[in-house]
Parts: sequence; structure tokens; C-alpha cells
Amino acid sequence: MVDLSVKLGNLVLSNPILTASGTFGSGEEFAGFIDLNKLGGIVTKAVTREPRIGNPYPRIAETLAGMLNSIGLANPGVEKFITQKLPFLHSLKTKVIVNVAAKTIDDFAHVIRRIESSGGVDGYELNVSCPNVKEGGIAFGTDPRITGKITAAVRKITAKCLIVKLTPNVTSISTIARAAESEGADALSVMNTLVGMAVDIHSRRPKLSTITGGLSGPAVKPVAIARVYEVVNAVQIPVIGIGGIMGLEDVLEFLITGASAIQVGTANFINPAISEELAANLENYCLSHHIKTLQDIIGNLQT
Amino acid sequence: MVDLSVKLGNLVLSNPILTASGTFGSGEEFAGFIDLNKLGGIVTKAVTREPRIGNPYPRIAETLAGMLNSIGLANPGVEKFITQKLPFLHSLKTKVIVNVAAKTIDDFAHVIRRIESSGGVDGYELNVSCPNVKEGGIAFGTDPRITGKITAAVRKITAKCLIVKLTPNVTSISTIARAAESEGADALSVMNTLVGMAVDIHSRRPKLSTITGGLSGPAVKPVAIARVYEVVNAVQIPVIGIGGIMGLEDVLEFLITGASAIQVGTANFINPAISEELAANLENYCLSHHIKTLQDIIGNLQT
Amino acid sequence: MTSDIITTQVKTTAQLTTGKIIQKRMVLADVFKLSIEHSRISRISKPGQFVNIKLSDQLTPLLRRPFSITAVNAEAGWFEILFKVIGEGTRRLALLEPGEMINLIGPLGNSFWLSSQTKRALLVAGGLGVAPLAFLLQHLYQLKIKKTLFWGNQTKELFLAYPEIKHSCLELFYTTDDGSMGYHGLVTDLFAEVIPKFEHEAVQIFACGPNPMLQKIQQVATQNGIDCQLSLETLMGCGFGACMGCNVQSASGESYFYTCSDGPVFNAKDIKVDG
Amino acid sequence: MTSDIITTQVKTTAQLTTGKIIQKRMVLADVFKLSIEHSRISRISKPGQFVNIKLSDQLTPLLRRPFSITAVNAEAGWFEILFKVIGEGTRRLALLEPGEMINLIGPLGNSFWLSSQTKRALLVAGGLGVAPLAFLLQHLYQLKIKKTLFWGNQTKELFLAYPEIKHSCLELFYTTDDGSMGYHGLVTDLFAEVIPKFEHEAVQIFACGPNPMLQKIQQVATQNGIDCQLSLETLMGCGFGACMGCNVQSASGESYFYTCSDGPVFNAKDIKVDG
Ligand SMILES: Cc1cc2nc3c(=O)[nH]c(=O)nc-3n(C[C@H](O)[C@H](O)[C@H](O)COP(=O)(O)OP(=O)(O)OC[C@H]3O[C@@H](n4cnc5c(N)ncnc54)[C@H](O)[C@@H]3O)c2cc1C
Ligand SMILES: Cc1cc2nc3c(=O)[nH]c(=O)nc-3n(C[C@H](O)[C@H](O)[C@H](O)COP(=O)(O)OP(=O)(O)OC[C@H]3O[C@@H](n4cnc5c(N)ncnc54)[C@H](O)[C@@H]3O)c2cc1C
Ligand SMILES: Cc1cc2nc3c(=O)[nH]c(=O)nc-3n(C[C@H](O)[C@H](O)[C@H](O)COP(=O)(O)O)c2cc1C
Ligand SMILES: Cc1cc2nc3c(=O)[nH]c(=O)nc-3n(C[C@H](O)[C@H](O)[C@H](O)COP(=O)(O)O)c2cc1C
Ligand code: FES
Ligand code: FES
Repeated sequence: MVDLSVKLGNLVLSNPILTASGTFGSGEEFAGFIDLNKLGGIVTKAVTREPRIGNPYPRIAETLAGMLNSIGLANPGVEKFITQKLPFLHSLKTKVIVNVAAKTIDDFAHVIRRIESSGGVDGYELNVSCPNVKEGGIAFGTDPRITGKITAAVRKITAKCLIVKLTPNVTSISTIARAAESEGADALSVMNTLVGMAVDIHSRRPKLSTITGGLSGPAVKPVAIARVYEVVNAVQIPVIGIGGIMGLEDVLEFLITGASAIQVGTANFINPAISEELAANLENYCLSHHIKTLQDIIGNLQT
Repeated sequence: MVDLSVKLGNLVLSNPILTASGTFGSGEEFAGFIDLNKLGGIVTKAVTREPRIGNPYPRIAETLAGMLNSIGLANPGVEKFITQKLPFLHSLKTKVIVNVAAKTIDDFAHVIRRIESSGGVDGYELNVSCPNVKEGGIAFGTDPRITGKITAAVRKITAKCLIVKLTPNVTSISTIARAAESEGADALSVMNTLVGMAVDIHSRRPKLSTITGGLSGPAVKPVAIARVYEVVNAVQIPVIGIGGIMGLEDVLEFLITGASAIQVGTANFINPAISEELAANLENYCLSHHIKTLQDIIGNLQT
Repeated sequence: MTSDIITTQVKTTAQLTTGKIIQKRMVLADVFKLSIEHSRISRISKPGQFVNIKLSDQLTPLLRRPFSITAVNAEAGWFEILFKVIGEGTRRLALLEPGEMINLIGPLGNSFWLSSQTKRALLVAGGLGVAPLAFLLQHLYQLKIKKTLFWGNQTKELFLAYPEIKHSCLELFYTTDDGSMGYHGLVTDLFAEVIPKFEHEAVQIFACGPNPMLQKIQQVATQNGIDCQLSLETLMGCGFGACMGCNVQSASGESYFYTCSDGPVFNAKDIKVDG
Repeated sequence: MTSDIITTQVKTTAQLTTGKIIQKRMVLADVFKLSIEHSRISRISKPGQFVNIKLSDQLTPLLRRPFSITAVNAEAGWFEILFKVIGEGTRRLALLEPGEMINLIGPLGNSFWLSSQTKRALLVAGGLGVAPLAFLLQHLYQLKIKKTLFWGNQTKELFLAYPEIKHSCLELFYTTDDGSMGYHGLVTDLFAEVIPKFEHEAVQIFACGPNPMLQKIQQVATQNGIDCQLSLETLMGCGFGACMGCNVQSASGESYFYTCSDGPVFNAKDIKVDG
């Protein structure tokens, strides 16, 4: 038997495979493809205080080994989330983490308070780093002071696992990471998308209606690994590695670099069964390599 | 006839195709593959005050649609550059831009002064942004004040085209760009490599001896386009687009986004004739599209 | 057996699966038809639905590519797609040969639906937009509903190379942009000209093609008060409702539908078609 | 005709070119030999030189992959490479079939060189490191220099499947890690055992294989004061001196050589081989 469980603060995941926010809907979209309870956990699409319809079409574009998106946090708002999505999420045995986005500290607090008072979930991931919302999302995540403030404010509201998701579009991700850690974050998600852009040379128009967007997919993996490495060496709390994971080798690369868990994003679009497959493949890998606990892999980088 | 010429300050290039520093040696390495005089210009490997042997092996690694490098500015130093490389560069009709790297403002000035007094070249590109030198290169390029100071110091020494090469590994590239512009830079090169990392999951060792390195190649193109877009909208001086250019479509994408010229980097390793091919293909494209001047393309983004 | 279900709009459970290419036909230099063996998809798919194909085991191209189901043979257990090479994905698809397996998700999306009042279906296709309509023709034939197809193309080439369409539709109007065959002009122009001749209560319009064409059809339908369904094509990141990349404006412009999960077939009066 | 040049080390002008695969042989499940038509490369290449191959017109894998020239036929205008599938690049290379063209740069690098005093060449190969040495054997045969090959492998499989080597070398010592054929143990152990038997002034050592093997050979050569050349393999970004990614420490450790432009063949006393 292999023990794939990992801890993020007090939250115990049965395995380190999570799904990344915005790439897995509210889980229901994948119920026909996989057994959601085989996952370490689900991270929902961002939930905001008010409903958001998101940005105009086109809001995705394929790039080489990656994709750009500027969905713009489209979501039905926290009230509809509670009535329409939460019952399904509550019916699952897997851990549920709600990704929360907001324009003000108050709104972060409001969303989480509402969910807490509606039965709660297993954890919250603060999206201080979405590059596709003009009003301030990106500014939050690039400023250690504001990131710290948001973390502190939310920390007061919930004892659940509190994760802060960091943007790579900064000079020093470790500074932001330390700010979140010192204000009580239980874990850090590294990383959100890189700011990117693509232009159609025939029409000479940007491929996204918002001109720039967030780059994800295997093309960004080396950047994500470097960011995880930097953050792991800057903080004591666990780090969740995200960026370009397409297969088991990628999962192992993040774990070896020091991530305690990982999230699969873009890959869900291409192979909706990938997350369950990765959990199974990781177990098989450990079995065949006589690895009894993930502690033998996590952070075991030979430098 | 198509007029492919572009101006960077007072420097007129016969076409916008340059080669990126560190990927084209001192040009001589490519003389057997192409007619160097068909290029808009050559940017040399970084030249430093003292010789540098660079970082230990391994210092390159392939990643998906990209590569990591941590060459570490290996070069024979400015004196040997002057005796061993400059005569060949002087024999060329194409424009020659020397990429200069240094640990102190004084060293930047020294290198350029020595080259100026040895016959000079057509321009200098200040490498304030190499992620592979620990002593300070990266710190310089992430600080608008220091970037401005270096620019100002070098500006006093030479009237030649002065280009500052920016790093993408910052929160706000436009701030750095404006600092360089206001201190007299004639043009800006955007961008140097992204910090990246890769781990061999079998040996559990980083694929580079320096652990992290610089990511280049087609995987980074969307990031480069976004950075060029940001800088073009922040400054008045011309921008040289760099990052992942593999073919004519990429060149056009950078020009439409607003770059006045481009540099081809990693692609030189794969197709040593690419730079000459791109110059020819760009001319053919303009002919077949009845484009008489590049001004009809540069910055013609339909937003 | 299949023919009754179309009278209500369906959504089916999509499956992540593989199918074997059993036949490949080069229709034109850049247009191909593939017959893919898959008993479930051939059995349960309805006109309007699509499959989302992964074009290689490589990471480039990264995303799947959606293609309408253009015909099924439920008994023999295969379905067909008809596609045009426009980029790297379709270029690779065209390189596949019979015997090779393709990874696909399907059937995806909703289907066209038929009102019980309808006596005649008016189908309007622009270019390869004929693909889902051909499947609809197959159904209408079984339902014994009269049908008229307006099919516009730039030139006559595809008409001549793809007689399948002619064989499945008795009343067929060709239009070409260059006048090389049929009506010389846009299919929407011809359609606007002839639409007054039909008894509006008893007809339904089904259209698929480029957005400017759909916009025009939408207008004509509204002006004439005719029930009209549009099958849309948008970029798709996933095809099954997860990425939210396939948004289509609602008629009011105040919210979005999603092509893959709310469509690709929309009631023309519900949406605003982008220009 | 070719045989005289080896007496001095050569460097040739590399060309960006294409060659047609005219033959492919599966030596083992993961070892292949390709014969590639290219008159210039077959004519001017010297043992030790290599070609750098672009494996597809795709951007993944991105960089070229270097392979030693293992044989040439200047008259017929083809050369051969022998390779093992170890990753994506070699996997793709193994999929190519006769008739297909490959994009290559070559010949690259320097060659082995022969001293006029040399009466006997001692060749030491580890696994596929035999590739450049096989070409050297071809030359030595023409020069009528005596030659002894020490070839180590993990198992006997490659020896049996690749009789070409046996045919080109009269004096041949096999070693296997598992003892399934020849000497049971490392090729370096056998080599160290037998080296005292040779007249050291009249021999030269030529070795190619994994770095730990080369280190050992380097040691043995130094201890015995024998002239020794090592053909190195490093990662290569370009193959022609532009990327500086193929660095090898100089003996003093104070500077670097570059495998592609200063090597791949080095005088053992000039370099420090990484572990
Ligand atoms: C529901 C649905 C059904 C479809 N059915 C068919 C079909 O039956 N036959 C067929 O030939 N095609 C069909 N398509 C379109 C088909 O999916 C695209 O042609 C294909 O994805 C192009 O892939 P590519 O890699 O070759 O081109 P790419 O390189 O991805 O694209 C080339 C160019 O076309 C644009 N483009 C690609 N797809 C679309 C799109 N869907 N809408 C607008 N612009 C686009 C791209 O932005 C780019 O400019 C359908 C699309 C949808 C959404
Ligand atoms: C001058 C020279 C001559 C060569 N001649 C031959 C030959 O005749 N036959 C042959 O089979 N191979 C030869 N090689 C090695 C060959 O180039 C590699 O096997 C090939 O590049 C692997 O490509 P890949 O995409 O299959 O593997 P990748 O996926 O690129 O690599 C798989 C693993 O092997 C490692 N690796 C790859 N290449 C090297 C290398 N050169 N040194 C150390 N580690 C490496 C990678 O880091 C990775 O861990 C030669 C290399 C050089 C430098
Ligand atoms: C279409 C799309 C929508 C996304 N939406 C969100 C979101 O709502 N909240 C968030 O924190 N991250 C969002 N992300 C970022 C992902 O969660 C993830 O951080 C990123 O895609 C990198 O991982 P990947 O390369 O595996 O996709 C989104 C990504 C994509 C591709
Ligand atoms: C091997 C290698 C060495 C490089 N050395 C330098 C250097 O010395 N100075 C510099 O300013 N940039 C250097 N660069 C960065 C390139 O000039 C260029 O900015 C970067 O590679 C992005 O372009 P590309 O994607 O086209 O390669 C180097 C890049 C590579 C791949
Ligand atoms: S294509 Fe992903 S939601 Fe529609
Ligand atoms: S491989 Fe590029 S310099 Fe040697």
C-alpha cells in the first residue's frame, strides 16, 4: 500500500492531485468522464460576490503548446453558486476548495462568509492573481502588502484551509509568498497564468477581445517549476504546483521540486479523464518504485 | 521595390531582421551558412570587461517548444573581443551591435569605451537583464533606477545607437522601459529570457547546473508579444521584438504589435540560415501584399 | 427508430473514446470525408451534434478540434465527418489513413429540433456549413418532411465533388459567389428572394455557415416571423462546458450562452450573432 | 583516397542540407541503422565527425540531435548512422522510412587523428559509442594499421545483432556486464588488464562511450603514458559553435572547450571528463 496523502494545513488530501480553478467547472462537467472521488480535491471556477458574464468573445486562443484565456471570471455569483453548485459539491467525498476572486477585501470576506454559512467547503483559494480582470485582481497579487491584508482579513473568517494563489507576473514571487504566509495562509498555489498575447497576422487583430490574456499549458511549465522552486525555498507552508501538467512525469517534476500537491489545468480540456488517471498513475509509480510515502519524493531535489 | 529599412535612433537598418545576442556567436559561426550582409544587423554574444568561462555543464536543456540556458555570459572579455572578433565584424557591411554585460556601471562604461576607441561598432545593446549571472545582472534590469543610471552613464560615452535590453521577469516592464527611455536610450530590446527550470525525474537533479536558467524559444512567444505590446504603449522610442521567432508569421506578429525590428534567437541553432531566410521572406511578403514600406505594418494592430 | 427523437431537442452523454477510421475520401484538394467506426456515437447522435477530436498524441496542436457529425449509419456502426483543411489541426486530420484510431469526445452539444407543425424544412448552408445539415436531411427524409436546401459556395467545385448532398435532397438551390453554377450571388440573397413564396407557419429554417450569413438569415427569419435555428461555430477550448471559451451573446447582450453546452444549435431569436 | 587525410586532424565546412534515407535496419528493438544518401558528406567526412539532424518540421522536439557518422561509402554517395532510441527525438528518427528526406547539418566537429609512429590502434567502445569507432576502423583498414577493439555492452544482444563490427576488426574483445558473452565485467577493467601487453610508443587509444568509461580510459592511458583520444558526447544546442551549450572542462579546470567545435574528439590529456 502506498500512502499518497498530503496535508495542506489541517486539510488532508487522499492524494496530491487537484484540479485547477477555471478548468474544471464546478466538477459536475466532469462527472460523466471520471469518478470525482478519486481525486485529491477539486478547486472550483472562481466565485465572485456578484454574477459576472465575463469578457467578450473571443476569449481563448491556442498558442504553441499552450493557450491564452481571458474568460474574465465568468460565474453566476456567490448566491447562485450556493444554490446551484454547492449541493452537488456537498454530495462529493473528495475535498472541495472554492476559488474566490474579488475587487475589494470586503468582497473576498463576503463570499467566504456566505459559503461558510451555507455549509462551507474544505478550503478556499484566494485568487489575488487573475490577469484577466481589470479592476484590480492583478494589482492585488503583485503587491505583498495587499496580498497580506486580504489573507489576514479572510483568515479571521474561516478556520478552513486557506490557500493563496500567486501570480508569476511579478519581480519577486517570494516576497508575495512570504506576505501571505505571515498573515496566516495554510498553503500557496503557484502559479496562475503568465500574461501573454497573440495576434492574427491576417486580420491584424489580437486573438483575444481583451488583447492580452493568461497563458497556460505545457509551454509555461519551466516557468512554473522555477516559481515553485523559488517559493518553496522562501516559505515553510506547503506549495501547490500548477502550470502545464499534462502527465505523470510533470507531476513528479513538481513534487521533486518541492510542491506538496499539484493542480491540473488546461490538460482537463484535452483529456477530461486526466486528473483521475494521474492519481492512479502516481500510485502505480510509487508501487513500482517501492515508494511508501510521498515524503520521499516531495522536495527531494538533488542539487 | 520594397523599402524594408527601419531606424533605431540614428541607426538605419536595411531590414528589421537582427540576430539575438548569445545565439549568433560573433557572426563568424554563421558565415558558412548565410550571407551576413543580407541581415539588418548582428547582435553579438555579450561582451564583459574580464573574460568569463561561464557556468558548469550542463548549461542548456530542451523543454517543450523551448530551451533553458545558463551559459553565464561566457566570453573572452573585451580585450580579446577587440583583437579576435572585431576585425571580422569590421569587415562586414551589415550593422553590428555589441551586447554588453557588466556587474557595475563602471564596467559597462569601460567595455563600451574600449570598443569605441578601437574603431567602434554601429550600436550597443545593454544587457541589464541576463538571468544567468548571479552578481547583479538580473537585479539591474529589475530596478528602474539602476537601469536609468546605467543608460545615462553609457549615453555620455557614445553617440552610437544605444539599446537597452529588458527582462520580462518584472512586475512592470513599462516602468523599466520608461526609465531607459528618459535617460537617453535610442531603442529597447524586448525581451530577454524568462526564468525557468526543469528537473530530470529519474536522477531528480535540475537539468541545469545553475538550477534555474533562461527560457527561450517558441514557447515564450505569447509572453514576448504581450511585453512588446506593453512597452510600445509606454514609450516613444522604437522597440525590438525578441522571443520565439521561428518564421515569417512570427516576425509579422511582432511588427504588427508594434516592434520596429526583431531579433531571432534560438531559431538560429535549429536553422542557421533562418535570419537570411526571414529577410528574404519578409521582402516577398511585402511584394505579394503590395506593401511598400514597413510603416504600413509596424504597430498596425486592429484593436 | 432514430426519426422520432428529433422532434424534441436532445442532449446526450458524451464519452471520451476512440474510433477507427474505416474510410477516407478526398472530396477536393482541401476537403475530406472520414468515416469513423463507433457504434455508440452512430447510434445515439442527432443532427447538429459534434465530436471533438484530439489530432495527435503530441502536445501541438494542443486542443481538440470540433467537427459536426454529417452522417451516421447506426446499423453498420459508423459516422462521418466532412472537413476542410484550414490550419495545422485539420492538416493533420487529413493525413490520417483508414485503420488509424482517433481519440474523440462525443457526441457533444444539442441537436436541431422539429416542431410538429412543420411541413417543410428550409435548410441554408454556407460552404462546409452543409455538414450538420446533411445529417439533418438524413433525418428529415426518414420523417418524410419536405425539405429545401439552399447551399452557397464560392465556386461550383464542392457541389460537383460532393454529390451526396444532391442525392439526399430533391429541392436544392445552388448559389456561387463567382456564378460558376446556380444562382450568381450570396445564398442569403437568393434565400431572401424566395422566402416569401413559402407558407411561413408551416416552415422552419435551419442554417449553418459563416457568421455574416447567419446574421442575414436571422434577419430574414425575424422579418418574416419564421421559426429559425442556427448552428454556430466558435472557437472551443474543451467542447463540454468546462472552459467557458465558446461564449455567444444572448439576444439582449446581457449574458452569454455557450456554444458547446447550450448549442451549437440556437433558436435564432435567443442570440446575437457576432459579425 | 580518403585514407591519407586521417593522419592530420580535420575540420570541414558544415553544410545545412538534406539527405534521403535509402535504407533502414532495425538492429535491435531500440537500435537502428540508417543509410542516408549524401554525396558531399560521404565524400569529405572523417571518423569522429557527426551530423546534426532536425527530426521533423514541427517545433517539438525543438533542437537538432547529433549522431556520429558510423560508415561512409564515398563511391555510392551515402553514409550511415547507428542510433539507440532513448527519447522523443530518437523515437521519431526511428519512425522514418526509406525514401523520406532528413534535414541535417554536417559534417560537424573534428576527427580522430593518427600519429605516423602508430603501428596499432586500440579502440575502446561502450555500447553505441562504437558508432564513430566503426568509421575509424574503416579508415584504419585502408591504412593497413593493426587494430584491436574492446567493446563493452550490458548484454550480448548488440554484439550478435551487429556483426558489421566483427567483420571490420580481426582482433576484437567483447565484454558484457552480465557475462552473457566475452569477458564478464566492465570493458575498462579488461582494458586495464591487457594494456601492459602492448608496446606503448607504437599504440594510440581511441575511445567513445559513457563518461565514467572515458574517465577510466583516460586514467589508464595517463598511467601508461599512451597517446589517447576520447570522443565525447554532450548535450548540444546547435552543433556548430553558436550556443556554447556543449562545454567540457579543460584539464586545468580553468576554461572550457566546446564539444562541437573543439571536439568531439579530444586529446585525453587536454580535458577533464565529467562524472
Ligand atoms: C460545433 C462545431 C462544428 C464544426 N464542424 C465542422 C465541420 O463539420 N467541418 C469543418 O470543416 N469544420 C468544422 N468546424 C470548424 C473546425 O473545428 C475548425 O475548422 C478547426 O478547428 C480548425 O482547426 P485547425 O487546427 O485546422 O485550424 P487552426 O489553426 O486552429 O485555425 C485556423 C484559423 O481558423 C480560425 N478558426 C478555427 N476554428 C474556428 C471556429 N470554429 N470559428 C471561428 N474561427 C475558427 C482560427 O482562429 C485561425 O484563424 C466546426 C466547429 C465547431 C465549433
Ligand atoms: C557528438 C555526438 C555524437 C553522437 N552520436 C550518437 C550516435 O552515433 N548514436 C546514438 O545513438 N547517439 C549518439 N549521440 C547521442 C544522441 O545525440 C542522443 O541520444 C540524442 O540526442 C537523444 O535524443 P532524444 O530526443 O531521443 O532524447 P532526449 O529526450 O533528448 O534525451 C533523453 C535523455 O538523455 C539525455 N541525453 C540526451 N543526449 C545526451 C547526450 N549527448 N549526453 C548526455 N545526455 C544526453 C537527456 O538529458 C535525457 O535525460 C551523440 C551525441 C553527440 C553529442
Ligand atoms: C480557461 C481558463 C480559466 C481559468 N480560470 C481561473 C480562475 O477562475 N481562477 C483561477 O485562480 N485560475 C484560473 N485559471 C488558471 C488555472 O487555474 C491555472 O493556474 C493555469 O491555467 C495554469 O495551469 P495549467 O497550465 O495546468 O493550465 C484559468 C485557466 C484557464 C486555462
Ligand atoms: C544560449 C543562449 C544564450 C544567450 N545569451 C545571451 C547574451 O549573452 N546576452 C543577451 O542579452 N541575451 C542572451 N540570450 C537571450 C537571447 O538573446 C534572446 O533574448 C532570447 O533567447 C529570446 O529569444 P528567442 O526565443 O528567439 O531565443 C541568450 C539566449 C540563448 C538561448
Ligand atoms: S468549449 Fe469549453 S465551455 Fe464550450
Ligand atoms: S552545441 Fe552549440 S556551441 Fe556546441
